[in-house]
Amino acid sequence: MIVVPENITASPPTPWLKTLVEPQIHPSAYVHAFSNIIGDVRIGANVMIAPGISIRADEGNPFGIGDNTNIQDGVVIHGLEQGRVIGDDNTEYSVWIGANTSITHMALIHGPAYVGDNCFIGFRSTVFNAKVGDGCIIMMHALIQDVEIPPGKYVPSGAIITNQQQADRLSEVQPDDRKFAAHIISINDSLRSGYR
Amino acid sequence: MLTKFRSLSREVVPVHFNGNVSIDPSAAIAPGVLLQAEADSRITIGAGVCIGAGTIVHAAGGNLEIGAGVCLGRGVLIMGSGTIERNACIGTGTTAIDPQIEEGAAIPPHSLLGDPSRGEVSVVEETA
Amino acid sequence: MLTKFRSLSREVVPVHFNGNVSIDPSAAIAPGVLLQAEADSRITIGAGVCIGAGTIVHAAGGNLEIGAGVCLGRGVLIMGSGTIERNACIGTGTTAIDPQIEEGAAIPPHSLLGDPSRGEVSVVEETA
Repeated sequence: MIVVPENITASPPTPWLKTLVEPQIHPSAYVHAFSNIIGDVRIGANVMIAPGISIRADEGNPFGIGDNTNIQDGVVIHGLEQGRVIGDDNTEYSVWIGANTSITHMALIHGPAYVGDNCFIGFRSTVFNAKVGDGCIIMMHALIQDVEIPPGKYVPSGAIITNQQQADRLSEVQPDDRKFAAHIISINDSLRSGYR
Repeated sequence: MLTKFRSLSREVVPVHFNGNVSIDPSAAIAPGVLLQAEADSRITIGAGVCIGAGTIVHAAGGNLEIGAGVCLGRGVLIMGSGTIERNACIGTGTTAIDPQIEEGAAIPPHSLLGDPSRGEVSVVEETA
Repeated sequence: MLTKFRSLSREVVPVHFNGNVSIDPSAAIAPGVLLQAEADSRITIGAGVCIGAGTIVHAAGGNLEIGAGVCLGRGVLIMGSGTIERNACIGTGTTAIDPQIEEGAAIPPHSLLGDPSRGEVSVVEETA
């Protein structure tokens, strides 16, 4: 018998969700005991879910989180009941997060939302009703809403990107931008090994 | 009668911490606070410090010192290494990376300090 | 082992209050704080409020409302009736009489607000 920790639960029955779907978490993924994962959440290999996180697929669902992605302390992932994105497996998701991506401290990913592979979502930034292409770096306190960010774009801190023209004008990621992102990610990697 | 003051001892609140973290016994720490120090780092919380609900203090690359009487508002994020000198008041929802905050400073809510990004930085206004 | 995080259960520092005072359970209140409401008055402390050591809140002649997410620094004095709207940050050593403080305001340390004296009003500067 597999003992399921009490912080990983099926979503409660609601008018729009009659069946109880439990999270599917790859055995190599790490989920901290102070984080809550509710409902149809599909978590890939080597994913790190730090403490103080709420991933709640009780309205919009399902959520997909790709291999080697890390989700840092204080992140919230939730979705509206309406609206879906197409994940890389050609299936509909409320929230899709690709592989090798970092969702950093206190970020909010609110479905419908798509975040590609190798992305960096900075401290306290929000992605809502939007698509962020592969390899994008979103810095701190930014808002990405109602737009599609092309792959490889850089969003400076404090930016509010809420129309497509702004999204299309963004600059490309530079090597120095990657350095900061890599620094934050490496901190988290050392944490990951520390937890194990 | 000398006093009508009552003392209400409220519930026991757990503090979640990881690594080398020292907390003065007189510090008041709200529910849901996370204090986390990497292997190379230390967090020191001084006397009478007040830390609001949901705040995250994450020391990396050096020590983080929170001086006596500092007030960290609700949902603050302190990341990296540095010092917040005594009696500083850090408004709700602020992010400070590698903080160097002076004694008694009052930092407005939702500030972003020590931001490493290039390009124009505009302050995110909160809508009520 | 799944986690190295430790949870340290700490007694919440007792809060000293007198009169009609309501405190949200998520508020963090440092040691030595006094909350006092006269018979005609009430104090309301909202969610996630942070109150620094030695601060005094004294409601008289009406209600004093401290909104959600407000941060009162160390040694602040709030006196009379009024409202401190949510997320405001009140610097250390400030005195506010009958406060009307806007949402998200950051009040510098050692300010004097609502001063009823005639003559020149000067901000009290602290010598370091």
